[in-house]
Amino acid sequence: MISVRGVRKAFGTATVLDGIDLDVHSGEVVSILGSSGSGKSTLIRCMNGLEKLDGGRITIDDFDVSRPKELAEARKRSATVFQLFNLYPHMTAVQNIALAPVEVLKIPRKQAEADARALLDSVGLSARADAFPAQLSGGQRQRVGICRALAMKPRYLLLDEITSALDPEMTSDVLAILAKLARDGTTMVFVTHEIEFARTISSRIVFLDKGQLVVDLPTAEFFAADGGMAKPRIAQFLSKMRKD
Amino acid sequence: MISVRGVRKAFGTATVLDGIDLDVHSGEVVSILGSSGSGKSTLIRCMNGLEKLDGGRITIDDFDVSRPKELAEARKRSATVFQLFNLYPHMTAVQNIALAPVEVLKIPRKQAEADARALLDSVGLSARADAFPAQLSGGQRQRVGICRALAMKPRYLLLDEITSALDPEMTSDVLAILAKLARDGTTMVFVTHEIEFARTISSRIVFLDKGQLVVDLPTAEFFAADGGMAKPRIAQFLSKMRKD
Amino acid sequence: MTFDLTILAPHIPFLVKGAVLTAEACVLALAGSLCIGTIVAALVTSASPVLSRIAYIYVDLFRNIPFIVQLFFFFYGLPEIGIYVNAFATGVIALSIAGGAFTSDVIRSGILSIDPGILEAAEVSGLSKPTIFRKIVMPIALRTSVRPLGSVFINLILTSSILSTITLNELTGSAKIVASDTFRPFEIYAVLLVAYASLTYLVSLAIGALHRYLNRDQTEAA
Amino acid sequence: GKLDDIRAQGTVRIGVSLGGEPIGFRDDKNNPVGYDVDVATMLAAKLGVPVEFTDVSGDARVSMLVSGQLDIVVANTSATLERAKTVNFSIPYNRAGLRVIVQKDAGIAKLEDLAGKKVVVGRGTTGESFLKKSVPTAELIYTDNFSPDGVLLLQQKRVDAAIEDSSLLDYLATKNDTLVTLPGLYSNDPIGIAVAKGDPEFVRWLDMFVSDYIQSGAYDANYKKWWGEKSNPPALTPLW
Amino acid sequence: MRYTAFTSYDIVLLAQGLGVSLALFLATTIIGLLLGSLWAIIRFYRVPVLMQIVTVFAELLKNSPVLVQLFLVFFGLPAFARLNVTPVEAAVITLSGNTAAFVYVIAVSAIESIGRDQIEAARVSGLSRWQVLRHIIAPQAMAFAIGPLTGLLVNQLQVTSLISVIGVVDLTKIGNILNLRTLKPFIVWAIVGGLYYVMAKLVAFGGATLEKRLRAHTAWKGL
Ligand SMILES: Nc1ncnc2c1ncn2[C@@H]1O[C@H](COP(=O)(O)OP(=O)(O)OP(=O)(O)O)[C@@H](O)[C@H]1O
Ligand SMILES: Nc1ncnc2c1ncn2[C@@H]1O[C@H](COP(=O)(O)OP(=O)(O)OP(=O)(O)O)[C@@H](O)[C@H]1O
Ligand SMILES: [Mg+2]
Ligand SMILES: [Mg+2]
Repeated sequence: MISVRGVRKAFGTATVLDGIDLDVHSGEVVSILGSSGSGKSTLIRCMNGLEKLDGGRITIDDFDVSRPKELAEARKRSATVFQLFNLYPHMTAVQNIALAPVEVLKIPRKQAEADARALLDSVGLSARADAFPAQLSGGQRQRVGICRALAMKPRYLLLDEITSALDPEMTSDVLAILAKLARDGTTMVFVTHEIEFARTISSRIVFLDKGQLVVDLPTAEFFAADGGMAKPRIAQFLSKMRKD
Repeated sequence: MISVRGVRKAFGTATVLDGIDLDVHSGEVVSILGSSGSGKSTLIRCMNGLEKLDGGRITIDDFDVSRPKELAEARKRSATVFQLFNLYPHMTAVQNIALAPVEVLKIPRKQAEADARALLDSVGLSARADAFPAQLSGGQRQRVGICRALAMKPRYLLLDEITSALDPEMTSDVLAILAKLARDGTTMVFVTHEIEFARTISSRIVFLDKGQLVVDLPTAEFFAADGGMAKPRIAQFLSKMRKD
Repeated sequence: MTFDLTILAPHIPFLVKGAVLTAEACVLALAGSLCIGTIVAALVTSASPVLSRIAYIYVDLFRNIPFIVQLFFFFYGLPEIGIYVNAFATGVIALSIAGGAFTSDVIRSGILSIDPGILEAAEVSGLSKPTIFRKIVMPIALRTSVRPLGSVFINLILTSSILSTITLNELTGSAKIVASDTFRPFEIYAVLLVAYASLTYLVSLAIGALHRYLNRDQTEAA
Repeated sequence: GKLDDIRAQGTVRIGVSLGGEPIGFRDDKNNPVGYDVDVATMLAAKLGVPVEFTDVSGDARVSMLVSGQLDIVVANTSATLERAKTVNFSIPYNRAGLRVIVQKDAGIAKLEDLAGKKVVVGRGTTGESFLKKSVPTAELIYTDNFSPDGVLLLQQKRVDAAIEDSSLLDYLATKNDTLVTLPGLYSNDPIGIAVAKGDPEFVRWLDMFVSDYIQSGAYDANYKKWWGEKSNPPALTPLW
Repeated sequence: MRYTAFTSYDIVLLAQGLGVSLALFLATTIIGLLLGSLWAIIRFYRVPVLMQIVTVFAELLKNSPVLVQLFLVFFGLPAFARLNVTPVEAAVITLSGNTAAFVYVIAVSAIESIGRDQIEAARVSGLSRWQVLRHIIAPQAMAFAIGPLTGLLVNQLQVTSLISVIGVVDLTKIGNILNLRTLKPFIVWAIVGGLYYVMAKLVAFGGATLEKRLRAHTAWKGL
């Protein structure tokens, strides 16, 4: 379980996260919605220990991510897909994916690279397995980023707008993979702008606004007229969705 | 008018664009659809002269982009927004936007920076105008990238998946801006994965598949059951769209 | 063996004169090598094969031949073909040319580590190549290479001690004279150490400040 | 004492200056030869150990003695009072005079004419301090090694004159017809063997060695060997 | 009296000098690279105390003339610390330390040149600091550092020539000896310069080859 308690984070004088409380239980899929700059990526970065908290506490399976020793444990159980992919430019797609399994999980390189190729195949990239990031299209890079996280067979997956560069075909393929992982018990935290996507996959939806968690509801309730939609801020947000 | 004639482009042995013909007339808004890796970004990169053609010819307002002298002219008339933003890391948002107007259009710096701030304001970023790219969220960076292109007041706009990191609210704001530009006569070429977006804004839709332009139809016809939808490849592509 | 700095007191003005000469030569040579280095780095990384070839030959020649040989060539060799340049000018020019070769190498490294996407963005917005170089390439390249550049400059200052071999009484030359007047080499070396360390430390400080300024976006919020 | 140390270490480390003939230079096989080298070789023979030569120049010869890197220096070192504050000298085994060499067309006939002229001096040599005192208005051009730097400056006519040991300059004048030496010898410096301070007995032994060198006729023979049969060895007084 | 002609013995002498310079260069380069990298790693890990010491020490070494350092080691150690050092030992100590100081600076800035986002991605996937250093930072830092490093080594190659003042007979000293004997500076320095040039070319060639390999992932198109 991921537990976020009273988390505060500021950059300089700007408070970006302002007292966030959130529990993600094992097997849950939670989507984080919110407008651009509301602090979604920052919250994810706090969860995997990339930002130092200015207040509050985050634990993953009871490991406190603020403590270096425990953070290492927490990271072994979780994996992150970044909004901007953050691939290693000097490594091919396969090497990008196989690195952590070899180094952290101590899987033999041969095996890890075979696994990596299998993963790439599952997202339609077997032909580009040996290309460097600079030789990949936007969507291809994003898929490599997703494979890199999945290769760690994590219990917790933190996903920051992973479908932004994917076309509808690819999106549905990736979603299918994630849905299967979710059924198998992987806990996921999604940041997304695609409300339909959130509706399809997640069991719970939370809504961030200016660094505060204003709504935390089961998916069905969130979209119910007397649930989340009753809140003016959310109604406004959702109304801007393209009507489709 | 942008004219693409028999364009071929290969990376090594892989042919990425395979004889593309496309005319974009002044005032038109053309969307390019296609699955990931189909060559959409490459086509845009060919149009603004970033890739050397292996065959064929591209002209913008009759300036051949393969000829250095004419390319300079073509670039004065056009602007590009990149899929991966490519902001200048050492400049603030305002500086990123004001650079080309000052240097290319010879607008006084004061004026250019004021314009830049106005643009940022129109996409809700006035508060972050003096932040560096590394201090911006994904969606904020993308908006800066869009402003940078708009600041050149181009006749032709080439846009590569500009909404990928935008939330629905922001997307509709940006779309409104672009729609206004289109009404004022700016010619646009869009690469996008959002079919609804394409349907709303564009006058024509072309569909790329494995480097070939398989469909080129007015928007209404494209979505008509006896138009683009009649082609199995497109029907398949569109069917994967989330049903919403 | 005693260590007594007071022995040097009467020679201080003389040493200071030497230090001033060193400082003058170095400031001029630093400016010179930065100019040459920037231009040459631009040429080396340019798309024109002829220009990059020429620049390459320059770097190759002046980086790979010992400075003292270059210096002797300029000072004792050029007069043979009728070119007389005074010792100070010879020293500054030789230092600039040699320093320029090393400088260009460091800047080139910085240029090559720039994300190509950024350059493409600049290119398509219609910026001319010189502008791209001035406004985008150089600032980003400098961000990553200020520190190695600092090393090159420090090396340059230290190398300037070789100018004593072409009759200049800069810091080292003066120190040698004082050393043979007083027979107190240790005290002199200690003073020399401090003097050069101060000169180069100034450069280090400036470089450090520049580094922080150029990389200010990497720190948390402005 | 030092004597025992040298015998214990099995070789004697002698610094010589190979900066100009006939004092010290290299033959066609690049081995050290010259007047000083011969003296040092004799010295080693008397000590009864093989010699290990180090080519020392300028102020390093004194520093290396002080820090114990060398046992003895036989490097044309003028025994001055200044230097004697730092190292010990034996009685003179040679004498040398300062000479001035000038460009023929520079219009310099006597020492005073050097006023305002460019004169090459070696950094830290006796010539430098002599000129500073006797012709303060001369413009000194400093080199670390008179040969070859000073020689080149003279040959390229970038300086008007130079001051150095007569042994070097007389030779140079015969090789260049644009250069002449002034007749005067401006000093008569005693040349001594230098050792580190702290062992008076060793200095005493060296004094005896030099006395023996002079009296046995080795001095005469050695001098004539390097300066020619017709030369007049300067008078040296043995102590013993 | 003067033997101004070149003889076959001169070639032997040049070869000896070349050998001495080369051996000294190789030894001090290897030690310097190891030491300098070690210091950079200490800084990367922010080892307390040690890191401060390294910073100060490196500052000191790179900010003072090698010649002065050489004198202090060669004359100072025996005089003040009663430690006898041979000229070769003094040269190795001094030049290694000096090389290390500059390697340290280059290594630090190379490490800093790598985007934070990648390091974050690697840390998050559970790689330890050491693994990040080895797999993410080192390969890319090398690509960045190889240019300045080649420059440094070429420079250090020439710096080795300073050791002739304490009596090590290296290539420059041989040049001096031959120059003095023959008074033909241009031939002598052309030959000596040529030999240095060839050595430097070898270093530079190695650097360029390595750089090409390390930069395989990015194509620089030129401006
Ligand atoms: N520099 C390169 N070297 C080799 N192959 C490349 C290079 N750039 C792109 N490619 C390949 O060319 C194909 C087309 O790439 P392109 O970027 O045009 O795709 P795209 O249609 O924009 O895809 P996406 O929607 O994922 O951005 C891809 O298979 C990609 O891997
Ligand atoms: N290093 C930083 N320094 C200063 N401000 C920062 C920094 N990183 C983020 N911010 C600011 O914090 C706010 C929240 O950023 P965050 O990346 O969490 O937004 P987000 O919700 O992920 O937005 P998006 O949907 O656009 O990705 C933004 O206003 C951003 O500008
Ligand atoms: Mg974000
Ligand atoms: Mg693309």
